[in-house]
Amino acid sequence: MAQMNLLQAINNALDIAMAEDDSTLCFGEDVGHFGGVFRATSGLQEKYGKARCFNTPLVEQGIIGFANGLAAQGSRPIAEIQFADYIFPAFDQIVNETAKFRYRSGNQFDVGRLTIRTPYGGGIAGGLYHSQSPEAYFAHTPGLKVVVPRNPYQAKGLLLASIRDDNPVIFFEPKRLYRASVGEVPEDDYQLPIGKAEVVTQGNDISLLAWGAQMEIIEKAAEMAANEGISCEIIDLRSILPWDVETVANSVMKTGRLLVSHEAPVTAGFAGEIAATIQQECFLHLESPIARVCGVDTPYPLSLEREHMADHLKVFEAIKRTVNY
Amino acid sequence: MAQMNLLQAINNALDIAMAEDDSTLCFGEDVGHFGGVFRATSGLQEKYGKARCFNTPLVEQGIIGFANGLAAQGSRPIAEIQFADYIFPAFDQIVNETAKFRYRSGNQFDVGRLTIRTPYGGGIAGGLYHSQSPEAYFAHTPGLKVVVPRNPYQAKGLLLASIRDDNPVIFFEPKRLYRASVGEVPEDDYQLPIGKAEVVTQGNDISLLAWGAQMEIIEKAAEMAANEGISCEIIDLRSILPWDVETVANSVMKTGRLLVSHEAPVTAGFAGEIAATIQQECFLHLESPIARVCGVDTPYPLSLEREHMADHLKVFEAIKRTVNY
Amino acid sequence: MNTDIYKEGEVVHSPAFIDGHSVDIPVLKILKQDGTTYPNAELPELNQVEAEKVYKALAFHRVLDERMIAAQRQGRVSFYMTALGEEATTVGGAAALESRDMIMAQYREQGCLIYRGFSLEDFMNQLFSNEKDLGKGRQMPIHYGSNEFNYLTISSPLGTQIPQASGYAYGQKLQGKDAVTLCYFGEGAASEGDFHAGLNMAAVHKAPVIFFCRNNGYAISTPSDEQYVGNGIASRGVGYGMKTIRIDGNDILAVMKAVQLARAHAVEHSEPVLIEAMSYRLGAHSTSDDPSGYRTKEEEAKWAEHDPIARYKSWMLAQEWWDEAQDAELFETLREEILAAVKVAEKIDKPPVEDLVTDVYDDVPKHLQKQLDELKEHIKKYPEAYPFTAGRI
Amino acid sequence: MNTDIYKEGEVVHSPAFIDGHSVDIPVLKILKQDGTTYPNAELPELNQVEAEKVYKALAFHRVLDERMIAAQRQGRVSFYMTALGEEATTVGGAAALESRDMIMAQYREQGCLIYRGFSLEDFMNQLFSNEKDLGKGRQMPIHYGSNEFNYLTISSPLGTQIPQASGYAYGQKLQGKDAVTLCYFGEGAASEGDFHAGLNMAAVHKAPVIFFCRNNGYAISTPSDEQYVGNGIASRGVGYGMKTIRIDGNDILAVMKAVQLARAHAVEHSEPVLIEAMSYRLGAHSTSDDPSGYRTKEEEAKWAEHDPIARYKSWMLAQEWWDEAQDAELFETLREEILAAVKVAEKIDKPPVEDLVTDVYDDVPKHLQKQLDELKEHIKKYPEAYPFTAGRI
Ligand SMILES: Cc1ncc(C[n+]2csc(CCOP(=O)(O)OP(=O)(O)O)c2C)c(N)n1
Ligand SMILES: Cc1ncc(C[n+]2csc(CCOP(=O)(O)OP(=O)(O)O)c2C)c(N)n1
Ligand SMILES: [Mg+2]
Ligand SMILES: [Mg+2]
Repeated sequence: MAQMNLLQAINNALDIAMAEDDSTLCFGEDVGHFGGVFRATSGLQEKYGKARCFNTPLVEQGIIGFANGLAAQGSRPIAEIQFADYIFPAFDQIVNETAKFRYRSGNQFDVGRLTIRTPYGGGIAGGLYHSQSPEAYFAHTPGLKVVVPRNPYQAKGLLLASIRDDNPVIFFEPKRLYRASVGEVPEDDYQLPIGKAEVVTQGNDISLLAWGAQMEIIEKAAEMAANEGISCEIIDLRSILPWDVETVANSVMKTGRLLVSHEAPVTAGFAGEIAATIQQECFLHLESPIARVCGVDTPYPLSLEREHMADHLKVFEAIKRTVNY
Repeated sequence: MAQMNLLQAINNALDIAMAEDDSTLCFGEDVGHFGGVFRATSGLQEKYGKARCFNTPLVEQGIIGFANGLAAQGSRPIAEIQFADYIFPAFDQIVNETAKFRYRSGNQFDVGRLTIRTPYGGGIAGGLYHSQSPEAYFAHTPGLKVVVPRNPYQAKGLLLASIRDDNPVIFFEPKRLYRASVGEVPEDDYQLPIGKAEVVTQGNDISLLAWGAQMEIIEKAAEMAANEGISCEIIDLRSILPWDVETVANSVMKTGRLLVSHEAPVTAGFAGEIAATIQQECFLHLESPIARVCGVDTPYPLSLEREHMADHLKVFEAIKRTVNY
Repeated sequence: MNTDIYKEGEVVHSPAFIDGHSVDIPVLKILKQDGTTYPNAELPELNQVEAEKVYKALAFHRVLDERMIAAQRQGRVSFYMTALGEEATTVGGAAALESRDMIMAQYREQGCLIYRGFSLEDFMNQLFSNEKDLGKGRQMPIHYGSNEFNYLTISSPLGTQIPQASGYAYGQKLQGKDAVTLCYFGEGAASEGDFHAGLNMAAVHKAPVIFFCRNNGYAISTPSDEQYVGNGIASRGVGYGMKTIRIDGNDILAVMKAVQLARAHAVEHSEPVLIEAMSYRLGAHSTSDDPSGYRTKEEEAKWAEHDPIARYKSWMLAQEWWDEAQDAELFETLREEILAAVKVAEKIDKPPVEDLVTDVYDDVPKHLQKQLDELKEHIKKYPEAYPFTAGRI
Repeated sequence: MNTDIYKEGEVVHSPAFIDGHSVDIPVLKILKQDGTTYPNAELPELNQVEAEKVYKALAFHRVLDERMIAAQRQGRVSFYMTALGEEATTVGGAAALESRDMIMAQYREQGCLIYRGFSLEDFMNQLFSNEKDLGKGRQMPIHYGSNEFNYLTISSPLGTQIPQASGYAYGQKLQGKDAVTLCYFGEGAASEGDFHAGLNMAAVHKAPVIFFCRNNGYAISTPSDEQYVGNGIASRGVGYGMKTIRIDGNDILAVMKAVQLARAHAVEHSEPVLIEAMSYRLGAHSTSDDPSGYRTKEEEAKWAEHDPIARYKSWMLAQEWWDEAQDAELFETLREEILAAVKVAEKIDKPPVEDLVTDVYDDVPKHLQKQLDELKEHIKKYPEAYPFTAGRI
């Protein structure tokens, strides 16, 4: 065990992945010598050479196109998109290509070895283009897996699982926590399961569901609620696609209430999918409407960031409203 | 009044828009002399000249980038993306640029004059890349309006409203109905409201909600249900973003049940947003879970198209399940 | 780390534009339409056995296209795309490669598959999207793919294969495969952002990929002079610092020569090469298209005179590697075989309902299995509505 | 409709590659570092009044950048980007235009705004994202925009302004505006697909846009030789059939000359022009960056000797249009003014909560109004948590 921050945990996972398999590559803008603008790939070029860890030209559609080709060829590419806000130029390569590669070929070709890493999320005074949480865009795309870790331990285990998973995975890294989140992480190899939610705290009155950096926020709100005698069950969804309906539904059967919180704007965000599914699965158990506490339906603003965000106070208020419905 | 098919209605709306405003332009791949692969812009180049109706190079990100620039400049661009399946290379220009242009500039610049037209949808043996219904991807994007007409009359009125609306609009055209849907259309200018759903048929037992070509399907299912004594209220959402919560909620308050159907895969499709909102708005009125009848969570297949689609039989079965819950 | 950020050229003190049109790009021609070669022309490596294989592939291609156009008119197949007039670009390309080389095509490159030996049955099964289709009936006709023959399954979105080819070739190099990737695209697709991405990345990362542009004058209805105003696609090679060559695309010996040379260069220097083959799409864009709306019969007739197959046949005859009797028999046999194969393929069942949900992921995840189970129950209720699958649930 | 699909060049019968590196691209230089001009150099049109305006803009730029870097270190502003060493490319560009011409920049082009007269207060209000910011405090520092000064609001995603500039210029032409669009981007951004899209579309549709590449050797940590292997960005102009010129970007007279010429050409022929200005990013990429991780102090020192402002100052002194006393006073005044402006701007309130939901659409739609109403109620409950807005609800 070692103390690591989230970046170190990611760097450590990449190191293990590159050491174990010569065909594993890390690349993206500034990923090579410099180790990435957040330094997630720091030291990898020195260790594994310029052929396996390198800077690419500044073109996201090219990075993912190149990565798709590498994965189809049998290499194991780990492509970095510098900020999730800049993943959209690669949207066609991801949604029309990555996601449909295996299906359209009748399993003759696939890009299952591909992992796309990208820092996402707000709360860092990043304004419109350094704050977005675009997971819902990808969740509507069969063929992709979408994973979001909440802390260093989760990050390492889920990233290693993503790299080894035989399906393309988009791995969203909560950049607000890159240095802020520190914890015990085994130095050895381990994996955490993709597609499984984790019940982080047991509770009885309401289930709270989130992922990534938003976990901190619902945990804080749950503490406030505890002070008022409300017992929250806290769940980390971890995988957005496919997502673990069973764990969430079981929790809601028990508590009778659900609150989902994410950073992205509420309309057509992934909380909508969860609410739609759970009202179907748990209709007779629900004691109040499923609450969504999410970003306001605007681009991500700079100076009104606090007002825009789904913070712990908004979550706390919604918990009370839901429990007292 | 004249009999027009959906294509003719669109062509007619474009003609009116180009005639009334010299700064209105129509362009896209094959849009010029040839009039578009579906012939929606047929005759416009002859009438308004090559400077205002023209072919572009084959580059969707360029088409929308160019259109954004034109709109910011004060022209009124109507850009065509040949198939909605090919809109993804332009995703960044739409989601990061079009949608955020006004907001990020503090209303100093905007692309409100922009309209993007694109044929969408399946059921035409088009396979993975001539069948997609990507409206949900855009519905998660504040700043855009998203409109889908169900027939020629709606198409003309909604398209004229979209072109004149001072916000960027993505106008999805149900290509399966291009020639199949024929109806009475006023030859004169008229507009239908954006952001307003339409109750097409009154009913008491369940509300059925859809848009575009899917309307035909829920209407057919409603007929079957009527034969079994189930009275369906049929609503055409028409605008996906912003959408008319009030009309839908009022209907559900009355019927106590809701079924939403769309062509796109169910997971994270727009039906999820609707279900999440309506279970919140109408919690105490709901007599059964909100049903979603949508595409299977796969890429759009060719030979198993019928199996994949949310057809009238699947809708009919879901109506019965919901009513008999 | 670099310190000189650019190679400083000549220094001038009064301004003058470089004229974009001024690059001179010679075009390589080896074979004349009458079947003779230009004096001093450097022929590709090609012995009689291979030459005959090439000719047979061309003939197969021509007959397949003719038959399938007819089958589409008869409503037997929903859609088709010919490569009429452009067959030399693909058959010649494949013939110049090793079989281990990867081919990533756009959609009009069935010639490569024919040359490599993709079976008539496999063509038919794809075109009829039946359960024997290697692609499991999921894509529209002509979206062939073959792992066995190193031919990546066609994807409709244009240009996407270009950066993929760069990555694929980079992987080949990294793993010491002694193989290249041949990446085809049209002059229309070369306008896509992915073209720019793919060529630049291949050049920077030194990937052994041969970019092969089929410049056939049109992208559906859009003529090339509304697609670009530079000197074709070859002139872009300059910008990427890439070795580039323009060839007569209706001259299969020029195609083979150029691809052989490009392959040798790509392998030896681990560098991409750009080839632009000038040709003409003699047929409609697809069976959904009618070119009379955008071009003249005269233009088509003019180009029909440059038929690449007739040209190569004349050469074969002149070599005395082929004769008219053989030719008549070959075409007759091909017509019969293809017609027979149509009749077989159209009767083969459509894929079973399980194929709806497989291959979305490596395994079928829970939610999809649930959707499949519900679907099967549903189909059992309405078997007549799902005739292709109902019988086998 | 075209019948000839390409201009057939020379015909050859043995293959040879065009070498991507072989295009010769001269670089225009007018002013030497010592302030003298090259013999026979053709100077731009520039009278004493304008020359002084240009110098003052350069000085303002330098001082603003220095002060704001300091302010960022002190934690007064969250983020900043200088254009140290590249000021000539933007001040010179703006000086060569008409004020009605549109400028679409990347982010390091505040020099244009300075030249055009964007006020010190407006700079500060943007940097402090206060309620007087023309952008309503929504974007990170340096994302300036001004409708009044025809400077499109900066957008972080790279390259997106390039096809937009083509469209903007096309609209200007169509409406007979006698104006052009000047579009800036870095050599890094030129790798984006949008670059390819924008340049090709401008060329095909004959849009009067001047594409201005600031080639400063780096894209964050990525040196230009890992960005491309062709001959800079200018060599790509050839592929688009576009008039192209390369200049010394640290030579403001060369910048002005080239942009004047490009503007005249764009207006007269209604055609785009590509300019590549060779320069060097002397500072860090941004205040979040530390270049010592990827380049040497020696390299930086070498380029510091080519300071464009010192060069121009020497020329101004040599012209006797400027003297050292004036210079000292100018810099002194600028420092004071800017410091004072910082102190004012940082005290101005943040935007009111209503600004969260305006300008998403032309009007605030129902669902957003509802979200705002709920938010206001919430803020009233926890005023201390939302200190910037709570006081004004
Ligand atoms: C991204 C994308 N945009 C548009 C289309 C529709 N489309 C199919 S083929 C074609 C023309 C392609 O022309 P070219 O690349 O020259 O190839 P050719 O058909 O001439 O062989 C178009 C516009 C598509 N398939 N993908
Ligand atoms: C689409 C996109 N990808 C990545 C980034 C992150 N990023 C910001 S600036 C930059 C480097 C740009 O380099 P260049 O274009 O050469 O301009 P310079 O900074 O040298 O002026 C990068 C990678 C971005 N803003 N947008
Ligand atoms: Mg073509
Ligand atoms: Mg740069």
